[in-house]
Amino acid sequence: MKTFAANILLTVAWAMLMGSLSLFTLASGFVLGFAILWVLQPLVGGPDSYFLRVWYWIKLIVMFHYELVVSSLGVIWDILTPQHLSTPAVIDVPLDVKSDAGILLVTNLISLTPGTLSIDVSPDRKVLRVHAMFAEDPEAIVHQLKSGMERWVIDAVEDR
Amino acid sequence: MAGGRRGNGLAGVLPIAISAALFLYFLAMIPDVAASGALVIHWQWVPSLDIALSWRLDGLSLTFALLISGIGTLVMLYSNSYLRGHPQYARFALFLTSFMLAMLGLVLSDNLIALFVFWELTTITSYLLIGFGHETPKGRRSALQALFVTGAGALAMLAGLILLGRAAGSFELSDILRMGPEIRAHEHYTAILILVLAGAFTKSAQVPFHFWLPNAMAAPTPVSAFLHSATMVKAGVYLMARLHPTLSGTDAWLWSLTIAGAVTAVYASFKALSQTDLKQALAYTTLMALGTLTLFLGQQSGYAITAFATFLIVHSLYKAALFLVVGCIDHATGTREAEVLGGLARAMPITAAAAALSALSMAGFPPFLGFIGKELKYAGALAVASEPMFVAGAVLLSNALMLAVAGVVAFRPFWRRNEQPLPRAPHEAPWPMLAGPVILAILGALFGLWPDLLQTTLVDRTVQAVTGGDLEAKELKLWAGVNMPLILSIATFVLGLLLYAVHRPLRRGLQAFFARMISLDGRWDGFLDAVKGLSAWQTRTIQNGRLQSYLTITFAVVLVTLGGTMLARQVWPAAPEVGEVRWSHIAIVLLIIGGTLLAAFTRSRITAVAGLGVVGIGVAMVFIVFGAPDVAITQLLVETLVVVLVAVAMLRLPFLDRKGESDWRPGHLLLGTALGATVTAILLAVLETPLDRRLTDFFETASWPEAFGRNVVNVILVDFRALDTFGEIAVVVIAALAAYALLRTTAGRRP
Amino acid sequence: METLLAVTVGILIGAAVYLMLARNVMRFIFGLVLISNAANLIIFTAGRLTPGAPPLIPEGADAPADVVANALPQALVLTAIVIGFGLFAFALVLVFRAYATLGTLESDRMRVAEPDEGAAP
Amino acid sequence: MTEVISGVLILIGCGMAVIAALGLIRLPDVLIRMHASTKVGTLSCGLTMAAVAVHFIELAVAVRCIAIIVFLLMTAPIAGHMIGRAALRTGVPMWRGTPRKDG
Amino acid sequence: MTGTEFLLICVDIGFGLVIVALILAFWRLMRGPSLPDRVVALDFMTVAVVAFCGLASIRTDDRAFLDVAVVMALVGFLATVALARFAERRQARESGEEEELS
Amino acid sequence: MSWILALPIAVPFATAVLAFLARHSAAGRWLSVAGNAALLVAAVLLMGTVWNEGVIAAQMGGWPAPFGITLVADLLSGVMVLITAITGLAVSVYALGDINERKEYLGYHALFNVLIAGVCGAFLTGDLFNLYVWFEVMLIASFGLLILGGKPEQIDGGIKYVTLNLVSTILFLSGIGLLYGMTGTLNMADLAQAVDGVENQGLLTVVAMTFMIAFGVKAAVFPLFFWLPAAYHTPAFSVSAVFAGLLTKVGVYALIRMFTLIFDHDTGFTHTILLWVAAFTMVTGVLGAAAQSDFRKILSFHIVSQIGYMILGLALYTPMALVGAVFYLVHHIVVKANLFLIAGVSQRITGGSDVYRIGGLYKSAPLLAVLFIIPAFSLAGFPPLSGFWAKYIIVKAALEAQGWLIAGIALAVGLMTIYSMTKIWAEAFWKAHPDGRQPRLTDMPQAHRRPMLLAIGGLATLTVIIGLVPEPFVQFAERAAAQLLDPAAYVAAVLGDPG
Amino acid sequence: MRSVILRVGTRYLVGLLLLFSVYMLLRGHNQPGGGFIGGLIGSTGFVLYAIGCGTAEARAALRVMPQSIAMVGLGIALVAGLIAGLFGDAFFTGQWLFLGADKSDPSDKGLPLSTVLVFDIGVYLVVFGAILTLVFAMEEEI
Ligand code: NA
Ligand code: NA
Repeated sequence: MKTFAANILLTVAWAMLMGSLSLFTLASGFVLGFAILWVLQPLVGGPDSYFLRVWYWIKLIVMFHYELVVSSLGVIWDILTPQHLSTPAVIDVPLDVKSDAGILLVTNLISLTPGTLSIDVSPDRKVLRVHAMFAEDPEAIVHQLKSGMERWVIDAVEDR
Repeated sequence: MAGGRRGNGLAGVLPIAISAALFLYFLAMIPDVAASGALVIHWQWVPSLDIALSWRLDGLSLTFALLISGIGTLVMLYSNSYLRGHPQYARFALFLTSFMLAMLGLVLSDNLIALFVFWELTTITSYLLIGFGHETPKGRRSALQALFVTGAGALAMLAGLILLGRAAGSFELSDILRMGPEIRAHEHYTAILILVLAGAFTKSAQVPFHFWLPNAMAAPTPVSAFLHSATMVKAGVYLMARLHPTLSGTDAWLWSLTIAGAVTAVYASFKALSQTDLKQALAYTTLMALGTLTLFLGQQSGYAITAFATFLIVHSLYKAALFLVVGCIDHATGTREAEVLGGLARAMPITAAAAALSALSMAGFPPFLGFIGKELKYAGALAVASEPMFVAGAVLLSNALMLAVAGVVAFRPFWRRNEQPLPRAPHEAPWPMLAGPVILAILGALFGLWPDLLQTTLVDRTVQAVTGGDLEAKELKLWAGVNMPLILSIATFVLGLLLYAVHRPLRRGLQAFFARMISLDGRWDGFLDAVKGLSAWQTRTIQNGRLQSYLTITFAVVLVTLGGTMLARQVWPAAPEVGEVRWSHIAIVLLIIGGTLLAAFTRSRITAVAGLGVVGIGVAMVFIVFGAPDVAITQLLVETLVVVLVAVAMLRLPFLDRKGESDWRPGHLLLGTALGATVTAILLAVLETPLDRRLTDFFETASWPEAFGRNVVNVILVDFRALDTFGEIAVVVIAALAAYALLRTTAGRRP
Repeated sequence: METLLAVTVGILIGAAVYLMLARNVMRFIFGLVLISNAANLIIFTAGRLTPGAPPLIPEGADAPADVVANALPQALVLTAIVIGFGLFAFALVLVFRAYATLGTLESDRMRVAEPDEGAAP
Repeated sequence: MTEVISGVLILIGCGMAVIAALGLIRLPDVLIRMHASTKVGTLSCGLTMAAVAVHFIELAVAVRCIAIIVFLLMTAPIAGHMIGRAALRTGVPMWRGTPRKDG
Repeated sequence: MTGTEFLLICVDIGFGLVIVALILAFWRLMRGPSLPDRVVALDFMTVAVVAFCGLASIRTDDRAFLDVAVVMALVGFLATVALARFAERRQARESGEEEELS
Repeated sequence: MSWILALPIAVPFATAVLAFLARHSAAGRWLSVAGNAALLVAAVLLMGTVWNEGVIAAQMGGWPAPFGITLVADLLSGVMVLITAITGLAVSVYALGDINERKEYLGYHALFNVLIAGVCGAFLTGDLFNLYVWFEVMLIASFGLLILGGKPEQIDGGIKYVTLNLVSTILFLSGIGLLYGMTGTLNMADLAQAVDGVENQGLLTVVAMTFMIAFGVKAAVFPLFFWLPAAYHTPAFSVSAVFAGLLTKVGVYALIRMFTLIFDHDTGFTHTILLWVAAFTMVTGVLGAAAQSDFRKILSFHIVSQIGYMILGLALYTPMALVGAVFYLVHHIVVKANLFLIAGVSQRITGGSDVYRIGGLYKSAPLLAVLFIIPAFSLAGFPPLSGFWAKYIIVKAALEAQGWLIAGIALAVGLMTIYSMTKIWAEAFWKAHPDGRQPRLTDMPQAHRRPMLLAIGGLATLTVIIGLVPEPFVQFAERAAAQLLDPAAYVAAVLGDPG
Repeated sequence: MRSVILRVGTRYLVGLLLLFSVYMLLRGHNQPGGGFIGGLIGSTGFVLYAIGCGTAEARAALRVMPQSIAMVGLGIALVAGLIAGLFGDAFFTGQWLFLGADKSDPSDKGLPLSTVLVFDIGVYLVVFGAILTLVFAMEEEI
């Protein structure tokens, strides 16, 4: 099912790129998408359902942008002020998210919000190592990440 | 050498048949030539270059042709026994026959260039024949020496012949021989003369180019008999005789030939007497004969030319005979040492007889042809226009020495008491080996008794050919009355017998003398070493294996050439027009320059790569700013791949500099800066010229209506200039294949 | 700007030559990248510079309406870039392999094909 | 109106680019600098792209702008993660003793 | 001042700012000191070029440069990944023995 | 008509693709032979057409000159393509015995045939940038062939070969850019006309010099030849044969083409430089050979030396001299390729390449001796082999131009060539093998021996034929030279008659 | 050594890059793009794959040896040039077929199919295959 969804997605993306929604572009996009997915067959995981999660997605996107803008200001402030305000630290965050997409989203979103930067995921995918710029209280940061970004992502992409 | 049980089969018989047939053919031509003077046949070969296989049969060439094919027949016959069963006989026969044919071609050619072709063919075939004993260093050295010396002369001669042909407007001897006065007056006459004589003197082993000839005796004896007495060495003499009507008659001609001939004759005579190896002794007497012949060719008198013609034949007959005799001796006893040999007359009576007859002819005793030859020599010498006594003296001295040598070579081994044991018990040679010496010796006597036979058939026409018909041949006769030549002849006998009597102490003295003299043969190795040394030095200097040096020279050449041309042609850009420059452009340029300098001067690899990345980005920005999105995209993609590949490769590569070493090279920086400045100047100058945009205009207007594409760049790539793109993708494919092969060949990889 | 680019080309070439003459052949590779860029810029500049306007024909037109950048040098440069990349890639792999085989990147120690006669093998 | 919007977006976006670059210069260690470059850089780029989309108001352009932003959002963190990991693993010196755990 | 004029001024200022950013990043690239520092700088420069392309497309009113930007956004990251991996693996290989000369 | 010009490029490419896809089986190598035979047929057709109809041109893609790319063949191009096809066929046959399966798997046949395609392209193109592309095709294919095998000396030689050739390539490319900037065109016939309109003729000379150096490196002239002796003795013998025969000649060809068709505005300067270059090239090459003892190193330096003669032909710039240059080109390709092939057989049966450490070939491999002496003595300029005529015409031209010194140098270099050839002959053939070996041709398996000797014998026969019947070749060269000196027909064929 | 994040990210990026590469190939005749650019972008996808997941996986996903792809690409480009011969035109003369073109309206050319496109596809495959040949081989060396 997930494969089919991905195929549709690719077909639509193709049609948009070609700038027309004619039968030909859709057909060619479908064939092309099929071909690409076929090439990537070994990588695509198990079944999934996409369509129930629209709400969680929207929430995720909105919250992410909010975080992005707000915390950017902190970094900018630090850059522009003469003395360095940061108290950097490398923190290990236990991970609950399991799926590929989930891990990618979590790590990317954490990286994209200023102040935190995903550095590594342990090979067993249990621990995320994060570099935090303002880490007076590492526990608080772990809590904030788990209840914020990771929660939203799990809601959006994981089957539970 | 001999002793094989097998015969030589077809390889043995065929050459004999060919040469005999040719001999008979030329014999049959005697009346025609005698009647008409010269027969000329013209076959096309390379008309575009005025080169024809045209043949000329006159007295001179007929004489040579008869000697070549006649002696050739006998030598072939002789060889077939001498080298019986030799595993390489077929090659030998091939080379010898080819040589004979080449020699015939040489003397019969009417075209100068064809003559040269045959000339070189004799060089090659004689090289192969001298190198018959190829497994010994001496054999190889001798062959190379002969080839190199005669080859050098030949190349000079080629230049001379080309100039001669240009001066005459034709390469045909038939034309050239008629143009003596014009040629001698030509501005290039001296050059022609020097160059042609260079070829003739080297081939005929005139001092100082003589040293190869004795070494060439490394060849089997029949080869020596044929090549180094009767034929090849006389090619030089032939050429001088051939061109006599055209080139002779000037002081330059007279003196160069006279001096070279006289010096060679006297030097060779002494040298001959100093030898103990019979074959070496004969080799030097050959030199002497060549000197004498050259000396006569220097002159213009009828006597001199008649002497030349006669002595040419005389010498060929007795010298070939004696060489073959020495071969028989060697064959029978296993040695050629004069001091070892003795008392062979009893075991080898026929050989002894042939030797005696030939030696008497060589010594110039009457009634042999040698006597007539000698008389004529004196007559010729005395007829020399200037300094006759000098010439006559030289001839007298060399003749006397020759007489002594004849005694040493052909008398003593047979008739003196045997003092030392011989390597083998002597026995008479088989008849095919005897046929040659005997027939030649008898001919020597026969012609002596009936000189008219020779006079009418060959000598008259030869003299006519050599003099261009200007002079009549003098009469050949045994008794010409008591005259100056006769007195000189008697003096020769006296002096010669005297020399023979004291030849052993004299030989020791001469050997001591020559040992102190400069040996050109010894210098030969020095010369080769010098060539090798020079070339090794050059290789060390230029091709030194150091890439840095190669690249430095290459860039320096670029700088010097471009800069020099700019100076020579006064090319400078006008004051650069800064025009409309935006500061964003300046910033991009600064970015490129910054990246460049970073890449150039950093000691860190990754910084260098990053610098290259910056340059790539900067250049891409130039493409963006000036409306080249396709190029910019490609540039960025390629730049990315460059960085990726370098990053992968560098994982296995060492640091740029060794620890503690710096890479600061001000000289190279200067070179680079100068080169960069030069290119900038050229580019600025180019930008001052107006650009013709008609190609682009065509592309812009044809792109959509005719090629159905709106991206003009892409249409150029895949349609207007698709062939470029096709070649380009071939480069890409092959680069990948090549790199793959490079990575996947397992040989030579270090652990 | 053409003048500026001409100067840039000169500097690129100067630096490239300096790099190419280094003992370490890896620097030659760096120089090669620089000098290829220089050659491409020469072609691009020699075709003269037109700010902006890429050589694209708008929909509905048969030819570019205004003066657009010279398309031919662009095509040439594009070809040269790709060819240059092929050559560069091979050269890089060669250097890489040379280190694996010869154990050095210093050109004066690469003496297998042309051994130093004075030195021991 | 669109001109003004996109103009402002450009000013903010490019201003942020400069700030991010300043961060590259000013901030004390490599990991902290990455905070500036990765996200402020991405943000500035995103704003500029938004300006482009606003300027053209055209589906094809908007798609491309969104594509660029999505690409950047996907790739920038991954790149940052790779660099940060390398810095951490290779022991690049950290400012004011950023606590490290070996593993 | 019309909107178009305003936009053009903004674009020109934008060009200037992006180039300033590029030059600052170049400074970091040059200075290092560590390998990851340089990689960060290069990565930032590729992102800045994406912005540059966007500005170019507004300035020339030509969509073609957006394609350049798309490509840059897609592949710039590849170089960064390769260099980062290089930085990491090289150290692993040489077990921290030598810091890159700089 | 247009396909006659395109086929010599298309056929080897098709061969390369098919042979590569069949690289896992023996079909690959037979495809290569068949492809080269087909190329020979195409080349003969081309030659016949050019001989009968004069200069022919074809517009690729159907776009008129000077806008599209023109392929054009005059007699020089035609004969170069023909001789390329002959060499290609000979070497592909020889490769049946010389190239092992590992090399085939790694793409030998593809590399080889693309090389041939590049060479043909370079000879046929009438477009300067397209010429650059074909040079690159050749260059990269030669890189691949050079290092195939991966021996340390190949890698080392490869480094020098690659670096120096890349410098020349860049110079060539820059030269094209500059020339385009001055004239706005790339079509060579068009350029021939456009350069006359260039106001700054001095600048044109400067730009001409970039081409002279770029092609000079390719042609391996003094003092730019280092890459050649550094590398040519290292690859497989088939490879070095085709390198020796063809690659430098493309440089010479390009020099001839550029400096007769386009850059004839300042011959007093450009061609005088060429004359000096020729002299030094001849001398340094031949001296270099004298210092060598490796079979192929000797031959390699002789390539340099012989290139000097061809450049001399161009430098003298008289009809006769160009006849000589053309004749020399043809002769030398056949002879030099063959000598390298023979070196391969020698190495196989004697087990070495240093002539001082091998020997005995004359005694136990007489057929090889005959086959060697033909090209060797031809190279040395002995009549009546092809090399004699080549050298004769050049020397004659030099003398006619009153170039006494240069003629003397040419002759002296000929003498030194004799010296080198006889060194090989004396050491490898005459001398007994130092190890007492009796190197026999039958030491090689029949499946290798037959094709290798067939190739060598075929080329040797050609040498003898040119030597014994030079007239058609001379006539041919005369017509070719006349075309070179009067490019009107060339220009008309490409750009179309005004009428 | 391998990074989980990169590995996961790669899975999503490769598909996008391939899609984008074909898009750039097909629009190249009218907009920036074409065979080179397409091939380069497509290959960067698999290069990323090789870096992120290892060469073995990348080769497995590709299924065909990249050098064969490149060679086939060259063959396709050659055929695109040779096809002109069937129609009596010179080497590399573009042959066009307009599917569903409106004859009365010159601006409506319908769906153009051409040897030029075939040629560009050949270029794409060549660049794609060649770069992967190189990168895979190099990656396998370290
Ligand atoms: Na002209
Ligand atoms: Na394109």
